[in-house]
Amino acid sequence: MSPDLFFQYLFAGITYGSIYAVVAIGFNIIYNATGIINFAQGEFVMLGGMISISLLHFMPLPLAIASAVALTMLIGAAIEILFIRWLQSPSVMRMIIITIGISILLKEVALHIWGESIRSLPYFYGNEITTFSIGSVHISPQVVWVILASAVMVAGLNLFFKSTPIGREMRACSANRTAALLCGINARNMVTLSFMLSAGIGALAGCVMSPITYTQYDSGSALALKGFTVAILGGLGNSGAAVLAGILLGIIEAFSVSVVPLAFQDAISIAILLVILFVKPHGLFGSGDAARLKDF
Amino acid sequence: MSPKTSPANETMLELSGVHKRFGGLHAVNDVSFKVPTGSIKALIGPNGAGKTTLFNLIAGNLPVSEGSIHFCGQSIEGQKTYEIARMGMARTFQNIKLFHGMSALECVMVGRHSRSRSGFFAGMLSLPTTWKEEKAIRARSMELLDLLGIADLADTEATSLAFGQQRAVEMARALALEPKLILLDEPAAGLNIYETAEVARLISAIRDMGITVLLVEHDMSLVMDISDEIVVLSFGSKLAEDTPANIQQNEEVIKIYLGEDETV
Amino acid sequence: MLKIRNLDAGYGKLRVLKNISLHVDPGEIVTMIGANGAGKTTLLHTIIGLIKPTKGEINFLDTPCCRSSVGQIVASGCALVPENRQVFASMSVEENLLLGGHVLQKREGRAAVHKELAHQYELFPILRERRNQFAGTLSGGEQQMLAMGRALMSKPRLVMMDEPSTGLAPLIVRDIFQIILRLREEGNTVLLIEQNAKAALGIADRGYVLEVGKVIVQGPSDILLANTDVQRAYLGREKVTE
Amino acid sequence: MKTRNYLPLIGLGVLMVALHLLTVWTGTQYYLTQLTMSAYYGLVIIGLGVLMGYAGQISIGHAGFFAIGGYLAAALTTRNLEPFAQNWWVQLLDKAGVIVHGQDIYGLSQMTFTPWLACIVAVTTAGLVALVIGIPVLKLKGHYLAMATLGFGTIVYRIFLAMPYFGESDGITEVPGFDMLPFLTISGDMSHRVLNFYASWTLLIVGMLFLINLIGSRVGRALRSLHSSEEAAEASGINAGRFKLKVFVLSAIYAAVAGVLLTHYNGGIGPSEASMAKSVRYVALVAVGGMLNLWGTLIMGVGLTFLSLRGVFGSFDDAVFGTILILVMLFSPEGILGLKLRPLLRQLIIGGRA
Amino acid sequence: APAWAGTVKVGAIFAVTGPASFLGGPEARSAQMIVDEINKAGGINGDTIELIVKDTAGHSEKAVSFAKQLIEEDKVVAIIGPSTSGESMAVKKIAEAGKTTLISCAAAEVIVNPVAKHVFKTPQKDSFAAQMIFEEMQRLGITTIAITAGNDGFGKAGKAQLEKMAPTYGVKVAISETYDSKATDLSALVAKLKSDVSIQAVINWSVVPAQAIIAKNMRQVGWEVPLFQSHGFGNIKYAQAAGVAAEGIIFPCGRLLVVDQLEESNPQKARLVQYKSDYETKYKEDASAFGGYAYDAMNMVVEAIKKGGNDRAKVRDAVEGLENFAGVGGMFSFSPADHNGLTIDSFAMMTVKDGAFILYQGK
Ligand SMILES: Nc1ncnc2c1ncn2[C@@H]1O[C@H](COP(=O)(O)OP(=O)(O)OP(=O)(O)O)[C@@H](O)[C@H]1O
Ligand SMILES: Nc1ncnc2c1ncn2[C@@H]1O[C@H](COP(=O)(O)OP(=O)(O)OP(=O)(O)O)[C@@H](O)[C@H]1O
Ligand SMILES: [Mg+2]
Ligand SMILES: [Mg+2]
Repeated sequence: MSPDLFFQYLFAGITYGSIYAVVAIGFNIIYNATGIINFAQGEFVMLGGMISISLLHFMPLPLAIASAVALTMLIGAAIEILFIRWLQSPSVMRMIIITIGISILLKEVALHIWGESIRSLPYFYGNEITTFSIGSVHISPQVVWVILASAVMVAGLNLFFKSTPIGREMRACSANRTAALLCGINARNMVTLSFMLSAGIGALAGCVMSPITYTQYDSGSALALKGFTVAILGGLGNSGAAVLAGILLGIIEAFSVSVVPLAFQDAISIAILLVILFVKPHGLFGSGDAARLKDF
Repeated sequence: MSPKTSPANETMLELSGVHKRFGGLHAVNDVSFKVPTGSIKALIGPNGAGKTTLFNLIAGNLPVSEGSIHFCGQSIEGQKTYEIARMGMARTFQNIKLFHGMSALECVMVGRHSRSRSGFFAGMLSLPTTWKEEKAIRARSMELLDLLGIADLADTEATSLAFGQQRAVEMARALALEPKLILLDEPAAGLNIYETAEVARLISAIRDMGITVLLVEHDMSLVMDISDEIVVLSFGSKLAEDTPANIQQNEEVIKIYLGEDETV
Repeated sequence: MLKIRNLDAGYGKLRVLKNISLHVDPGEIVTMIGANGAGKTTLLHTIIGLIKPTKGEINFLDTPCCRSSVGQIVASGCALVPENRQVFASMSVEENLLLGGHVLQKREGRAAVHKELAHQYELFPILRERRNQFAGTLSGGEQQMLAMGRALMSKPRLVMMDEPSTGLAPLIVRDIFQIILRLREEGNTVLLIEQNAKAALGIADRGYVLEVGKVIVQGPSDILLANTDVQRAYLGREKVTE
Repeated sequence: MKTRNYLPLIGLGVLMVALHLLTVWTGTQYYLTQLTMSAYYGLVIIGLGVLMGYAGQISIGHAGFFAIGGYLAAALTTRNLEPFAQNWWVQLLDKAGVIVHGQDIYGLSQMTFTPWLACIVAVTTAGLVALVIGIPVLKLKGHYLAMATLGFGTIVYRIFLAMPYFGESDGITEVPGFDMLPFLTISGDMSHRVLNFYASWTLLIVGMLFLINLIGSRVGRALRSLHSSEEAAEASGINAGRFKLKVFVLSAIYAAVAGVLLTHYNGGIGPSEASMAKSVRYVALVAVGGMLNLWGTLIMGVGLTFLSLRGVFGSFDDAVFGTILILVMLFSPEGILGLKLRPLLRQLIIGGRA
Repeated sequence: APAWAGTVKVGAIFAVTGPASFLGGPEARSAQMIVDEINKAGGINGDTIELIVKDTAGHSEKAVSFAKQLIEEDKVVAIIGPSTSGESMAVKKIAEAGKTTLISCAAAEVIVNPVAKHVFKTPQKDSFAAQMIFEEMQRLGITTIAITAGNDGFGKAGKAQLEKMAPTYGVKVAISETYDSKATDLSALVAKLKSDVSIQAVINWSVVPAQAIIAKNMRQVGWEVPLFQSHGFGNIKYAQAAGVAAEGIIFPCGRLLVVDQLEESNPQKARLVQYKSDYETKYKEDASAFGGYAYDAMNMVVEAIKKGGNDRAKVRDAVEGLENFAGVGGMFSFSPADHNGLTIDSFAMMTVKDGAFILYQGK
């Protein structure tokens, strides 16, 4: 393999990976606050893209993105308040299934609002074919935006969960809800907040990747599957690990193109995930100890 | 009932040079002792001394870092928890572990698992043998609940029982296994003085049924009254092994565990 | 400080507490004893707001709190050391304590929390040693101490303890009772549930005896200690085996 | 006690006959087609129901097993062996009588395996795959298990979608009928409709009988116990891993059998049968029916599938389904049969405030 | 009035939702539009038409179920759809057994080859599209190519056709790859193709956003070989989505896209103009070739009902007898041996210039 090709694969992998990672981060937030995986996370990504595209008719790009993020956060909060807040001690399985239901519903609503056509935001910088080159390798500036966004998110979230009281409180709610209540923490508000946060992050992800991947009413599920894969691969709850895992998976996928037919690409990457899970049942960077101590 | 056990020199359980490390923490440090068949042996020591860890090692829930454990003369190394259980070792848990959504009776019936045989296909086809067996399991489990004085709660959901009642169900489940050795982790925790006395009576009765008992407990009145021998652990190491009377006099044990005036 | 009148509570159809009335005055240690399943835990859960009463009223610091959320009740200065410890298993010991300081931080700010943290480490030195370990891997006794420390982190006016000596070594049990006494000296009020009735009554000012959801006897500790019924039911000090 | 246990099963049998008579009486026999299809899906769903509800193992990849059954049956009974006709193994199989000679759609002669052989191979393969994949997968817990099964399902889907042998995105059509018994051919042909209806429902009833027996037995109790606390179950001598694996394989076989038969009935199979959406739907149907309520699972599984196959919800099929799912989970997490109106109202009134 | 006066039922099986909704959605709308207009105008010979649309979401087992239901229960006179090849193949036999006309809107040629008595299809043959592309390649002197295709029915059929026909035109297929139709980025694939310096052109066959993505990815790495697309590119949305990267893409397509550039004498012109303006006024979105497939199918059924009334056999014969029928996809002339009825003329070569489709005039 020529060095040129090698680097081109590498950067293709980084592109994929950063897209996966930016979705995966959203999963981790709700997981950290409630211990559940929100299967509707992909739909937040889709909503972010769709809303910002619609808003772009009325306002400049940065404002459209900001409003889309804010709106999606409201939707996230509304979903939590409508469907989850008033449940009495719901089991993990029940929550998973409710979020599956929400995912189906959001998709259907989007279909009936926006139809089945594909849309996208314009490139933030330049246009579809603008690239800058490192040596002979070409990279679209939008990829840099995606990477930048995930880096900022990871750093921000790490700081948030590890070092701020409110982040700690969120984790407490997932670790033991009763105990969190006894500490005077308003567990319900924490969950609402986590939904808002992950909806916002999902929406932002949806905006930055929309120029690359396009947005369609059902683009959420495919992204969610990849995001979920990556979140698990890294070890649930750890956003930094998710980014590493995402980029790793992206690179594996990119290089796999050179050896196996592209049609098997997904099968390959998921098979790799399974093998890793069998060897490290809590993901690459997950701690078995911590996972064992959770209730499920 | 007189103990129908074999001579005391026979060993039910033997630990030799057992170590357990968690990362940097040496939770169990070179512990050796024997539990003679038909005896009640107590394991005491300050909090965090490694008692529960030791139980987990014996029952196969954790792998030993170093050393060996023999049960009925057989090494348990590499044996799975359920295999050890089938060899005849039952246990209760310090943090009660009952089955959600099951009645107290059903929880105990689960305990009969390894003493019954009907398998997957027999169950699917519901062969007559399975009915008979099922009936026997039910009857035996009821007896055990009765023995523990909670027969009236048989149909109550186990996890909604009060703390003390849950302990009783756990004990019944362990007994249902018809064990040779039973490991009890703080059976009297959360019980008042009368209930504790009841437990003491029960443990003696268990021994009289021919079951060897290894016990962790902080209630000294219970431990001193019923155990034949006591092992004291401290910071993972064995500090002393002796009869109750001698342990109560042991300076060091008093200093780190019993406290000055706790001699009954 | 705490006044309860004609309280009824339970789980679904099951009525566990029947017409309970009691009060706790500032600076007191009040103990509650009763057999397994009498409803002691249920009572504490009702006070702290985890269970909503079906009848009756609860006043804490002269404000009714039947309708308040757990968060509000805790913020107003009531803390519970729960029965089965309920530590945040997948978080470190120190994080557990800091979380206990949640309402304190809101009330008095960060500095107060750190001061209180140091105070708890002083009360329970073992916790300082284990500060970075996952709470779930602590031994049973260590977890009990952590639960107490966490509850105390909020500098509560009233501490309710549900069988704090359960599973603790005799030496530590004594320490715990010392700590409870010390809490009173520091001006705290304590509502204590204990199986070890004798010890509990020994340090308490007053006591209540609960039986199948009803208060059957109450009064100053020394009187309860002398009460023959109580003696027979809870204090029997004779040999535990025949 | 025994008879009471089986009463609903007898009821199901009576329902089967009643449904048939009703369609005859009202002249609406065409309903039998979709009732037959629903029964096969019902079989998948009750198998999954035992795995999820009783053994507590979620599987978001069950469509994969259905598809392994269906696709193998389809491929083996349609793919031409003529190019290999000279190979010793083909000749051997031909002598053994497991190869049929026929014509393809262009009228050329072709050789294929008999449906019986295909069926056995397909179901065995699904069982073996479940066994091999189950050993590592079932060691995982919670979301990791969900991911692993989801991943398994995705791999199966991808493979069927990528391999020309399995028809890629078009799937396999022109699958012949399956002469299962001298009087019974599994096929969508109108002339076989009534018998096929009875065959599918009988299979469903027998499948249900087995599962009810199983969960009422010692094994069923063991399953429920390890669902709740594996540690305590193992301490009682229960080999948790082995039981989980057995149930996993059993439910895979249920799915594969349904896949084989439905494929013959429909005359083909497409990749949508292996898709993640399908797996998710199976899981959701189990949940809607009630995790620990096999009868609820059966009723919801067959009922909702029937409605969906009739297209009564139009392009809102998914939306309606999502709504039902959310409503059931909100108001009756025990499944639709656990729905009691009074507590529901109370929860609505108090729950909203609390 | 004849015995069948009243309503005539027509069935429609489309993937209105699900992964193939970009086909099924416009198809269902186009067919419904015709029915609404006819009914508003008083129906056919006084009969109203009832269109029963069934949404399969792309699941072939549902298509099977619906086909049986429509034929037996609803007693429709004909069925239009399904949208995808897999579904169409799955219901082909059912239509035959039920002796009901089925006009498929899916691409694959096997649907009408071998010819089944009752099964027709409206989309142009892949082989014509491939033929046009290869002829253009011959003109450009291209001898080595790469083929990429989506993993849906459209991509599968097209890829098979291309691989089969390439040798006839002296073209060597260096690399042939199938990608996931939900792919979000194809730069790794492009890198692989580009590394093979012998490749002189790329043919991409898909109907999904991926065809815009591949165009973008090729231009981003500065790879300037000609990119040919299939008639699936016939939707201005994709050209817009690819933005400047779409410039210069060459593809064969029906004339709907360039209706403004057609001469008045073109026999299709009236039909195309009508479809485009009706659809765009009614649904406020761009008309596409996909909707055109169903539009043609529905119009054929209408035409046949005019002749055959509510009689399945007569309707079938009437469809087979259609000749020089001006459709969106081309001029249809069915015969017992040809149930697609189109010639290569149905296609025109087009390209993208300044974000719009124009007729391709060669280099
Ligand atoms: N998985 C683990 N990882 C790290 N440390 C552990 C783990 N399990 C136990 N420990 C530590 O090992 C020591 C012994 O714990 P163990 O539970 O055996 O104590 P114990 O003697 O049962 O105490 P108690 O009487 O309080 O229950 C404790 O300090 C505990 O923190
Ligand atoms: N979650 C629950 N659901 C239903 N019933 C419950 C629940 N929790 C407790 N109970 C029942 O309420 C009664 C009182 O229980 P509670 O836990 O208050 O007793 P307690 O006095 O604390 O006992 P212990 O000393 O054993 O802790 C018991 O009979 C118990 O079975
Ligand atoms: Mg312990
Ligand atoms: Mg209690």
